[in-house]
Amino acid sequence: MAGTSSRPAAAPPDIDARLAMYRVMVECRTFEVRAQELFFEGLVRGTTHLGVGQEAVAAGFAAAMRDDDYSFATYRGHNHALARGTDMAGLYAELFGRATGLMGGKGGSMHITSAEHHMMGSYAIVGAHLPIALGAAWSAQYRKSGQVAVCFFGDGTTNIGAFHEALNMAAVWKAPVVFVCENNQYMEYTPIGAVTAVARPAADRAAAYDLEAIVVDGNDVEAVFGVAATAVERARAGDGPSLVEALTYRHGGHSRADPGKYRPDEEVKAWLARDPIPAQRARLRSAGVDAATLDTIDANVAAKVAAAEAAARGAPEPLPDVIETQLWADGGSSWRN
Amino acid sequence: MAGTSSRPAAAPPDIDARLAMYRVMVECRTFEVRAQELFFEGLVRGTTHLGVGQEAVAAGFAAAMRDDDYSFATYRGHNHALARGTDMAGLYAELFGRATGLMGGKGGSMHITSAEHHMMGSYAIVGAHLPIALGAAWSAQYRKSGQVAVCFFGDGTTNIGAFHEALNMAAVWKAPVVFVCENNQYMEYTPIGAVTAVARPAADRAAAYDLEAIVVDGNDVEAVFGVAATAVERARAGDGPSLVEALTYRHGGHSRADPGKYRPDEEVKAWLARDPIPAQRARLRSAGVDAATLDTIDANVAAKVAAAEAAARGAPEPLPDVIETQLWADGGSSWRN
Amino acid sequence: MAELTYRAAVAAGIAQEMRRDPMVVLIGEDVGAAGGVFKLTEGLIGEFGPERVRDTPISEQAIVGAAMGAAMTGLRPVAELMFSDFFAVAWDMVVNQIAKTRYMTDGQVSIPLVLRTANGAGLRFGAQHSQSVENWAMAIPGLKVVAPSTPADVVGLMAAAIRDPDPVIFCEHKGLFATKGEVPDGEHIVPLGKAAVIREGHDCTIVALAAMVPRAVEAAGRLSDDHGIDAEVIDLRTLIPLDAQAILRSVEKTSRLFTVEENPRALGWGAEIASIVADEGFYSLDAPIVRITTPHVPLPSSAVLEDAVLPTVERVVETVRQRLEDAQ
Amino acid sequence: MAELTYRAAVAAGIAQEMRRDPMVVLIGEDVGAAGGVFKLTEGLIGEFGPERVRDTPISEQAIVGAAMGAAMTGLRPVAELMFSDFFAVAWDMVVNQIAKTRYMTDGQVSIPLVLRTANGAGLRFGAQHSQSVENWAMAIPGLKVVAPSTPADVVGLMAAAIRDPDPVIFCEHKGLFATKGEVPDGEHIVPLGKAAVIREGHDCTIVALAAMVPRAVEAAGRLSDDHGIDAEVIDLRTLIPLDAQAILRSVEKTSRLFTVEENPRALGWGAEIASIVADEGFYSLDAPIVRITTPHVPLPSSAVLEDAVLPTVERVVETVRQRLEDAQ
Ligand SMILES: Cc1ncc(C[n+]2csc(CCOP(=O)(O)OP(=O)(O)O)c2C)c(N)n1
Ligand SMILES: Cc1ncc(C[n+]2csc(CCOP(=O)(O)OP(=O)(O)O)c2C)c(N)n1
Ligand SMILES: [Mg+2]
Ligand SMILES: [Mg+2]
Repeated sequence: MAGTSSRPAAAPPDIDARLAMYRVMVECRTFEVRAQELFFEGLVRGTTHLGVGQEAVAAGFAAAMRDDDYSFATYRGHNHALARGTDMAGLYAELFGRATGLMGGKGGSMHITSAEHHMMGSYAIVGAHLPIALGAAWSAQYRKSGQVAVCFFGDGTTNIGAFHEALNMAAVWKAPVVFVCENNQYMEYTPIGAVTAVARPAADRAAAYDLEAIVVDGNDVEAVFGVAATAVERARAGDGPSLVEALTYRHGGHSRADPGKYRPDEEVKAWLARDPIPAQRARLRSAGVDAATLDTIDANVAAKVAAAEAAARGAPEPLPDVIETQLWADGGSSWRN
Repeated sequence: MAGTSSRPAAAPPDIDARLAMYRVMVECRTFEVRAQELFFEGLVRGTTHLGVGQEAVAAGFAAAMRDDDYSFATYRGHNHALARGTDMAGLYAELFGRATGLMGGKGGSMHITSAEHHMMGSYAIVGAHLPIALGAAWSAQYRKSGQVAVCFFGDGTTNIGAFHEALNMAAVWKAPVVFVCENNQYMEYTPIGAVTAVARPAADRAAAYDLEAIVVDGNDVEAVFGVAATAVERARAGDGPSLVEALTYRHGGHSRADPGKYRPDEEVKAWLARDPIPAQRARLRSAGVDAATLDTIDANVAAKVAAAEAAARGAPEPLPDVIETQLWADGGSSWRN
Repeated sequence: MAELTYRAAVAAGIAQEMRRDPMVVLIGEDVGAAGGVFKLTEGLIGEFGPERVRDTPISEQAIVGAAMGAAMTGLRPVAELMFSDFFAVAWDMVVNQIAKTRYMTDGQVSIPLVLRTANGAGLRFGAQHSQSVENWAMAIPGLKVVAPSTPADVVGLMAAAIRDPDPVIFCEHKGLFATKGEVPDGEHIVPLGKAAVIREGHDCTIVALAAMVPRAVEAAGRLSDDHGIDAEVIDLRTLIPLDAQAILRSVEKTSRLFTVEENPRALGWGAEIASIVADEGFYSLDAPIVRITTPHVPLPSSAVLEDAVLPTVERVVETVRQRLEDAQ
Repeated sequence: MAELTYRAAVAAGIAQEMRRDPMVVLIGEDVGAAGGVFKLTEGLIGEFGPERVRDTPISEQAIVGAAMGAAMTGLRPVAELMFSDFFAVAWDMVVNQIAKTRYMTDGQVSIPLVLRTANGAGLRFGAQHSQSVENWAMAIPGLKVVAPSTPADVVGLMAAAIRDPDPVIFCEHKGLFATKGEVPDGEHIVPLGKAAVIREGHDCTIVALAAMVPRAVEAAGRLSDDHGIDAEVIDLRTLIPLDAQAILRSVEKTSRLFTVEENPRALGWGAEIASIVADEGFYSLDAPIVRITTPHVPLPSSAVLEDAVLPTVERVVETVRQRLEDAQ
């Protein structure tokens, strides 16, 4: 699927960039597949929402972003955090609820944040982060920093009010923000088509904000990169926001507890056959990359993930006295004298 | 301006219906112009939002509705209440805060309701009543009552989240509801174009809900009637919601305290020249109605308004003991024993 | 009597009322085909069909607003907010529209609806999916607020809530879903506004709600076993209407009041209880009123932190013991 | 010293901070070209230009959300909610996002912003435009809550709020806009979390906030003149941080506590005050704690009804007199 964009495509990525995107996808996949196992082992508590199958969106966008561009993600945010360079041991530790977790065990899987990497948070109320990302873009615009905010969300999110408000205000303000709908075809258990008035939940709403309808194959990391680069540069140039709909699929259920049985077998099978990682591997192979190079990447990633897991496993539980810290900027949480 | 609708137009109104619409407009105008005077006299307290200039929308729609169809309006709701037959003395009394007010002085100008006339309320939080009207339509659909809900709101309302949620859900549910945007060109003091990504705040959003873009001259009561009849019948037939954008203008400021000085003189002048009431009068005259007939209507209305005012002036203030009544359906407000 | 889980009691309570009254309908995200993300509405779409059990988009304002419009015009809607934290997204509909419209119209319209929601902590879901928000609703005139602690009360209070002619916020506690209890056979109704004295005692009164009720009961057992302190435990069951007399009566007997609240401290529901007793029950009191609450912070997600932040049986036991001792 | 209206003090307070720090920006509906629908921001767009004073669409979620995103990334936004009732429309942004994000991220991000709003009753605007919502915000961990009663405090607390590194809900009372008072020349700052003892007394303590402060002061005058009752009046000024010690100190002296609250009764801010004093100040108390509030109903619009529903000077005088007498 090509974007329907009429804007000139960005320059194609060179081979290093293509390998790097591959590596990011493998990192995400390896990290998350293992996280799911660790969930069943009882190490990951609460809930997790995996992006297995959707890695190309995270990898393609991250590759098109400047280091100081902002990412805003949902509870399904591990991929986006990792793609921006977030520390993997800290991420596992956060899923385990350990003291060395990215947020010291206070946030959990649904709220992964690495401000150091301009990964400005994972938001667990559907739609909330669209206005927030717009605000970061407004801030960049005001500060003339040249930064762009990229905001990832799901198809189901296109039906909530905050989506509408953020898109309109971003368009009016020509804010440097890229809204990326990862259309994985389902909200939780309900197919998006059953609850949405239009066929393309994001793209068919673009005109309502005087934006172009952009649809991209979200399982093709290079196609994503192309659309991302164009949208990010447009934003950086002061030409305003974009709304991108990336078609993709989650391999598993909505959250850790969901086997995803409501989905037709045929559909699942068809999408599994379009797994973005083997596809990119094949493309790199036909571009002349030898198998050993790719195998080395895979092995390096496996080692990195294993090391991260080990580090997190060895990390201590948080001490209860952190409970009353970091509510306020003074480090504490006192609300009265 | 014609609707861009491709559906067959409804049958044109007969002369009685056309006279009735004229009368409704004159009632609204006479009532409100006097209300403004009474405000300056100190009789009307709090705030009022007049629909002077916008009467054709209320009159045209009300004429196309069945007696048991539901109306939902905003704080700028006097016209819509009167057009459905709401008691005028009760309406004045409510503006004066009297015991005989439609809501006993508890609601005020912004919350005019006459459930008896299926005027289901005036809502003062922008956007809130769109989902509520959808709910009434859903109820009618479920009860198979054949009723339609008509929901009036302003141009500024198209930028709030509830608009988006209601439109999408109504379209998905094929609910018998007609959403009517009275585009009077301004939110409070800000021109709608300054804060909206598209030129036609409602119509340019219709496609986002798989609806047709319908624009009508909101100062032409017969054009409004035509569009209204088509949309209401479509809803009643089970073909789902419509979104109508009626172009109009308020003659005065946003609310009683606002002289509306932020509007260019030229613009005000041009719209005053397109006052819906003289226009309809002229059209009726050229359709062969003699001046005396119209003058009689005007005189009857003036007498009715004067009588309503007198009744309301003579009405008592509410007794403080009503404060603790009608919170609950048992008539009281007790929250503890 | 049948033994049901709290989880199954939710569907049973709704089904009981849907069988009785065809105007009762259910809407929400994934409530139909999926049977609810917590399996709270399982089986309902099968029995009552998709016209009465409707799946919605992720549009909480529209869900709650539509429920209001339907309630104004003859239906008895039950709308689900998947997590109570999401009330915030539809708060205008709840507090400005639903709560006020009957009053503003001087009784011209009634709004008989139930907003059900998965409330409370204990599942390590973190700050945006674990809140106890019954105190938010309690502060709003025009809302009734229910929070059952047992399967029988889930069924009985659900029936009362659906039959009630006014809007009811119905808090189903996530931490109790797996708990079991006897539910009377046949039609079961528990009236709104009646607290339950779960354990009689004369040394102090402990008032609790929802998931804090079993903790208070267990604490009372230990206080008695280990410290010879005989606590009376009251399950409030509904915050509005509030059974203030049940509390005042108990304090008259015990002269000591403790609350056990899951909500964060400032303006938790116990504050209102305390203020009522500090006025109307003042002369019964022998010693300070003590509130045992979650501290005034958001809920952390880590298991050890979440366990530490909520009032525990140990904290209740220790606080009551210590404060009674202090007052000697 | 210059005499300013409370209304003018709002713009003066914001202007003082905008001059000081170029990162301070203002957004909201009609705040720019129109100078605010209550004329609270008049002149600001002229002095600071449209990049720093931005008019928005009617999109409260986007306004508040954008303020949060901007605050996380270097700006010091001040966002206006035209009426405090509209907080409900953006409540998720306020309570789930702004209040919790710093904590959830263990301090990785700060959210220094001010959400200003026209709060309170007295203008016959009815149930959806007259609420006092400071108690809604007080219940949410992570929000600071300010409600000044004088022009000087408007300027000084606005400065403190804008400089504060955490989110502040700033309630400007509609009923006080026209009132006048002296404001110190030069930079004026009043720290958050310090209550003001406005009138010293030893017979009882009356705690009030915002528009209830002048009523409490007038009532104290009459209590003294007509009944020989010498009341101490405390203006809380901020609910969070709460100056609990100021209240406890006063009650230690007076042994009697009254609150005067504009919010509806159940879980009004006075409930928290009462619960603190009923615990920590219990042994200072001679008699019941009495809360004087709006009854637990929405606000009616008619002038006579609105006047009757809010705590009046007469009601304060009568209640205090009667309750002190009862306790003899
Ligand atoms: C306001 C709100 N409503 C409901 C939910 C519960 N919920 C969490 S994820 C989800 C589905 C979201 O679907 P989509 O936007 O497509 O994202 P995906 O999970 O598919 O990535 C729902 C309904 C929520 N978190 N917030
Ligand atoms: C949620 C919300 N935000 C802001 C307001 C304040 N307000 C009242 S009317 C209005 C303008 C509405 O404009 P529009 O929808 O065009 O209706 P009109 O007044 O022109 O009829 C605003 C901003 C409100 N009542 N509710
Ligand atoms: Mg999805
Ligand atoms: Mg308008």
